[in-house]
Amino acid sequence: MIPRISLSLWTTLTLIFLLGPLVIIVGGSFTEAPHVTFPPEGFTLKWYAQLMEREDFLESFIDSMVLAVAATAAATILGTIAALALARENFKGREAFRAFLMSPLILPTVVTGVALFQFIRLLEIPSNMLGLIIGHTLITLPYVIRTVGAALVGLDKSLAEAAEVLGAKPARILFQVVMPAIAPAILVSVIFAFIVSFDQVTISIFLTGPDVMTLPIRIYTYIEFAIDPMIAAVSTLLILFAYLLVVGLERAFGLDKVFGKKG
Amino acid sequence: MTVSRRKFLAGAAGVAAVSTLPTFSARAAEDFIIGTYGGLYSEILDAEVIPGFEQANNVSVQKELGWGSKFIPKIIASKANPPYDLVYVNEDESIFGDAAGLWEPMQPDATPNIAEIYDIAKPPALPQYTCTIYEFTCAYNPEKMDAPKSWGDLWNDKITLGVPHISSTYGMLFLQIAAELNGGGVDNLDPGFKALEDHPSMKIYKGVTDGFGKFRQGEMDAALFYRHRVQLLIDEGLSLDFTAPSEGTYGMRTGVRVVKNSRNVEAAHDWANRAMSAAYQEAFAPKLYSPSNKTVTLDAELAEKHVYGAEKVNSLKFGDWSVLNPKKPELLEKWNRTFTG
Amino acid sequence: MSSLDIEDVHLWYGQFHALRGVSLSIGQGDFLALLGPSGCGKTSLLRSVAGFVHPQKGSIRVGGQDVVRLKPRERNLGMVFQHYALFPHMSAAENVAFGLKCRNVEKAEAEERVARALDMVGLSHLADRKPRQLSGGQQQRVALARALVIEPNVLLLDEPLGALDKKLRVQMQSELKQLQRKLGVTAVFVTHDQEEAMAMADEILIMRDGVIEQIGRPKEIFTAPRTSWAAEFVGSGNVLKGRLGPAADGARPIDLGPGCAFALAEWANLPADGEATAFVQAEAVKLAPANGSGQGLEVVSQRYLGVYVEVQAQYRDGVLRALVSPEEAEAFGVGSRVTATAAPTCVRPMEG
Amino acid sequence: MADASLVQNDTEADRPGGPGGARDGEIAAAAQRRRLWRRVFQLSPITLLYVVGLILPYLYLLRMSFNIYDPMLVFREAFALDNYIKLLTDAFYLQIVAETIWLGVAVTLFTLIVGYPIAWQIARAKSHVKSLLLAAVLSPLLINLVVRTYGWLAILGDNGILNGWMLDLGLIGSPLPLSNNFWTVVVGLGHVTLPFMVLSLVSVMESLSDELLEAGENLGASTFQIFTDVVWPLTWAGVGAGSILVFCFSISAFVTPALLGGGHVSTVSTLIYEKFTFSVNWPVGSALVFILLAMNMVVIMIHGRLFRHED
Repeated sequence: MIPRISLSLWTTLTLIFLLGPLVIIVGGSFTEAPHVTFPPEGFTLKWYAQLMEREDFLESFIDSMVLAVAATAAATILGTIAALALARENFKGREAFRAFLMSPLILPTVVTGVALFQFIRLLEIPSNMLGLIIGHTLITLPYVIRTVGAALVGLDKSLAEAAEVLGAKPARILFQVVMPAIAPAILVSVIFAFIVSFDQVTISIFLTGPDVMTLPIRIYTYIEFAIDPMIAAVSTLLILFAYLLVVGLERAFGLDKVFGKKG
Repeated sequence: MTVSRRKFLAGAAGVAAVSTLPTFSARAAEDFIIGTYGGLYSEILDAEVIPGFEQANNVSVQKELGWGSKFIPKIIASKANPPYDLVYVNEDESIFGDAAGLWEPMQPDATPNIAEIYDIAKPPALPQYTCTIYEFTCAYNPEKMDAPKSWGDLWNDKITLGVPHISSTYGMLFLQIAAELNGGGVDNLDPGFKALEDHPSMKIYKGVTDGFGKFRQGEMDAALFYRHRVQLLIDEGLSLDFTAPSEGTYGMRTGVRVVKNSRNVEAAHDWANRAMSAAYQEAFAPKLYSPSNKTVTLDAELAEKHVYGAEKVNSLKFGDWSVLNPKKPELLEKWNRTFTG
Repeated sequence: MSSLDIEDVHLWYGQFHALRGVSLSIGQGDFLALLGPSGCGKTSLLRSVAGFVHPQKGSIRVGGQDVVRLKPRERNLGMVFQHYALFPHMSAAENVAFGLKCRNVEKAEAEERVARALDMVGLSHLADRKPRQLSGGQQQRVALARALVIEPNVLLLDEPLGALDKKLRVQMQSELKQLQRKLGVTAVFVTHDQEEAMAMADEILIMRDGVIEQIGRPKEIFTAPRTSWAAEFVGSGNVLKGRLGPAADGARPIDLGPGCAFALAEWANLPADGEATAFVQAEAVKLAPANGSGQGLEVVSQRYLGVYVEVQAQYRDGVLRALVSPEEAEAFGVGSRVTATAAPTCVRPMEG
Repeated sequence: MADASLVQNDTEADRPGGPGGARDGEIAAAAQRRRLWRRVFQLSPITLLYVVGLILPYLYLLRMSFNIYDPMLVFREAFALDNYIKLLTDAFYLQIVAETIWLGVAVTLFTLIVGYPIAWQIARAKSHVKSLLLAAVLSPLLINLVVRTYGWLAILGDNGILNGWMLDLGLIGSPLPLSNNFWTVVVGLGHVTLPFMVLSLVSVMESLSDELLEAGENLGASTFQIFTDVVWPLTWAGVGAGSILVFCFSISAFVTPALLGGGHVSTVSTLIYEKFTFSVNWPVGSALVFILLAMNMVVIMIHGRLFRHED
């Protein structure tokens, strides 16, 4: 009994810890005071109204969206192909290659950003967006390879065998048997990649330019004196956006397949 | 189910492909790219400066927001093909870039407004098109202490002293002040480190936002701080005041430099000229950015809050960056040794 | 090794009344099989004894001691789980040793007992293997050794043989039974397979919807099911329903239509007049060729069961099953006409 | 895609020669060529991306790390080991390296201690409770890094929300120094890395069957013994997967240590950032990058030993 109560208590404390900063930011976005206070003083939507008039934030939101969608798509496609190849090809140095593909995780992202920036300037590539897409694709790829790779390991081999016995061609096996079976894992990696890219500050610091300025960097450079309630309002909308994204994808494809099953 | 998933992926791939296309197009010649500050500063530029400038020079201004510490590495990384035409820099960065060959040479002929700038903010005193002058004043909480007569009064065990991190211009200046109080100077900053280390109760603040937070939360009772920003806190109703100790206060000059190999050198000099104009600086004055132009006139109430007038401006001391700049790596290392871990 | 007494146990899962007043008592060293269709409450009863579910009412006594308030680990019961529940990260020997470790048994003694237990189930040579390196039957034996090595008061087995193939299952049944006899441990065994229950148990308990339908020796269950539901479930004979006639020759005939001549030797508890239900085992039914065509019952099918042939004949109210020897069966081909009877002592009255 | 079969196993076919005539050899050689092309086709796009986006840029940095710092010119072309020698013989830098590792370990332990129980709850919860808990666990990832960090400063400051509440409740007499130290950074990093740890644990815990726990209980194990002897060893793989993510994330973070550490916490990453921006000392900054990299590799090797799959 005592372990059960302390477990519940610990979980409650953990939830407070997890949600604390969110509650403060969301609450702060409705305060009437000129800076974020908690508990909020009064209630107003004026910060949201002020935000709606900011074209620069809207542009940055679009930049971030484009970037996150492009990086997520690139990482998902490349990562899934690589994970499939790693799962079925058996060549010398496969494990080393897998480790190599995971390396963006262990490299400090700010350095990757600096290094990539220097290299892009060296090649005189004029597009900052291209650099950002490469950078974001690189740092989201390990998540995709990990998640999809894990799903392939757990995949029942008899599925593919059964399909082969039934006379399915390799392409059919891939698209109608293997892909649907690992679809939940791909979906999870899409969500992870999108969130990681959308909220990326460190790799983007040096890669953004006058033509693209992602939302996290916009926020980073906007904060002058303190997080003012307008920044809290942006953050609140972003939290809402991310939740809706996750819930929407979940409704459409069913996350319970991944997290719902119980042994 | 299968269809919707396939559609979703195809759609995502399509969006990604299309969205990258326009960005591959090379930078158009009429783009004029500046590196400048975010927040309020960029808002004033948008409202007051850019429309007129674009019309006069037939260019489209694009801003990259950030700080000198971000712009300079990017310029160094791409000397032949710089990402900016012009950047906003602090005096130390301007001097650093001069030594490292990052700037186009100054052209007083192309920037006639330079004649109206205080002598201390233009060549030969400083190789920079200066538009703003800041003062680092001594801010203190009058409930915790009397107005300090000397910077030395901040070494007092009843208060918590806010110390600016070394990675800012004023961080180095405060270190120099501490050194000077203890028999050192710009050539010998070690006594400064010792004095900071020996302070009974000090707190490092990293940048203005952090400093604001620490003043608001009462975590710092006194600190060297931007005068106009202290003013903002006072206007907010915080128990705070500022004073100029007997040793004097340091100033900082911020302005613009034309980046070497800029493709729009002419327009860049026009921007520099405008940045030094009275009109430009008057647009910034209500937000407490103090003018470098001698001819700017402010009404008495506003002038009170500004670093304003020849007498005040000429009373400011400035860091000797030709000495301090090369010491930055060494100072940073010593700082980390002293205060972290 | 102790007796097990269960008295009026009630268990609710929320609104669902899973056990509705179960009482039973088994003696020391007895082997009880809990038999019933899935969802009848047999596993709930076993888990109540083990302590994993908590009956809201009633008492469970092991060796006279009420264990309802004890935690599972304090009850000293051995349990073999449906999927064995071997710890995958421990070797066979470590699995067996686990319970001893929990009891702080001295190392040397524990080693010796583990070796003995593994030897008992014939797995000494595989002591260092991990569970996934063992076959299903081997895993089963490890699970058994693990449950027995702690010398439990009662051994609980939750459909332990369900995952094995038929041949292995039969072999394990006899091994398990022998072992239980040899050790004299009281055992409760959950199964839905009546043959398995018959083969192993000293006593069988048939459960239905959370109540005990019948409890008795295998022979009793087999020859005299108390209710027609039990008879159907055990599936060993025929349930006969018909009007009783007046007593003659110490038996009362039961009217099942032409060609059937069944009578009950025992009718004390039956109403003097009216409908009655009786049970007769398939083996007890005697068939004879009917005189003349159109007379008697028509044989509708024959099923070869090895030693016996099951003959099914259509009578007025349904199909009558009889077990006859293969030689006899030749006379009762499909389509032939027969008459059926049984010794009155083999026809048992039922509760309906 | 030439062959998408997942059941393909090349080991046997890969064996060159073998019995059979020249014709068989030809067929085998052709099959091998096909396989080679298939691999090239599948793996070259990603390899190209890594080469362009990662290897070449880092090679450029590697070259930079052998240059010599020059206060006037930023760097002078050279091929010297000076930077490495300086960094590796300086006790201060070694101490920063040690502290960075300690930070990574501390954050990993923090997320493990905080995350293990909630991961357990999630793995054992019914589906709607599970969805809610999962959403809560993922939420730190949804809030902007910079905003989140300032949020923590507001909570943990001397006169912040937490100290305010504790003072009001009379739990403490004077504000606790919760902000601007090593542990503040641990909390801030722990907050955002917790999802990685919890998700890794949940996926392992879900495959742990109730029967195993009951078996332990039935055999007389106490709750503590079940945890140490059954649950912990069986979730060890999840701990391994989560800890490597958390560790790598923590030692390469720089915004959080810089802001929450209040200038009192230096890690290799914050040092690298300062070398590249403030002191514009790229050669030493680059050398630090490769020291961090070597450090990561060592940690990953140790980690591999620690969490090696059995058999």
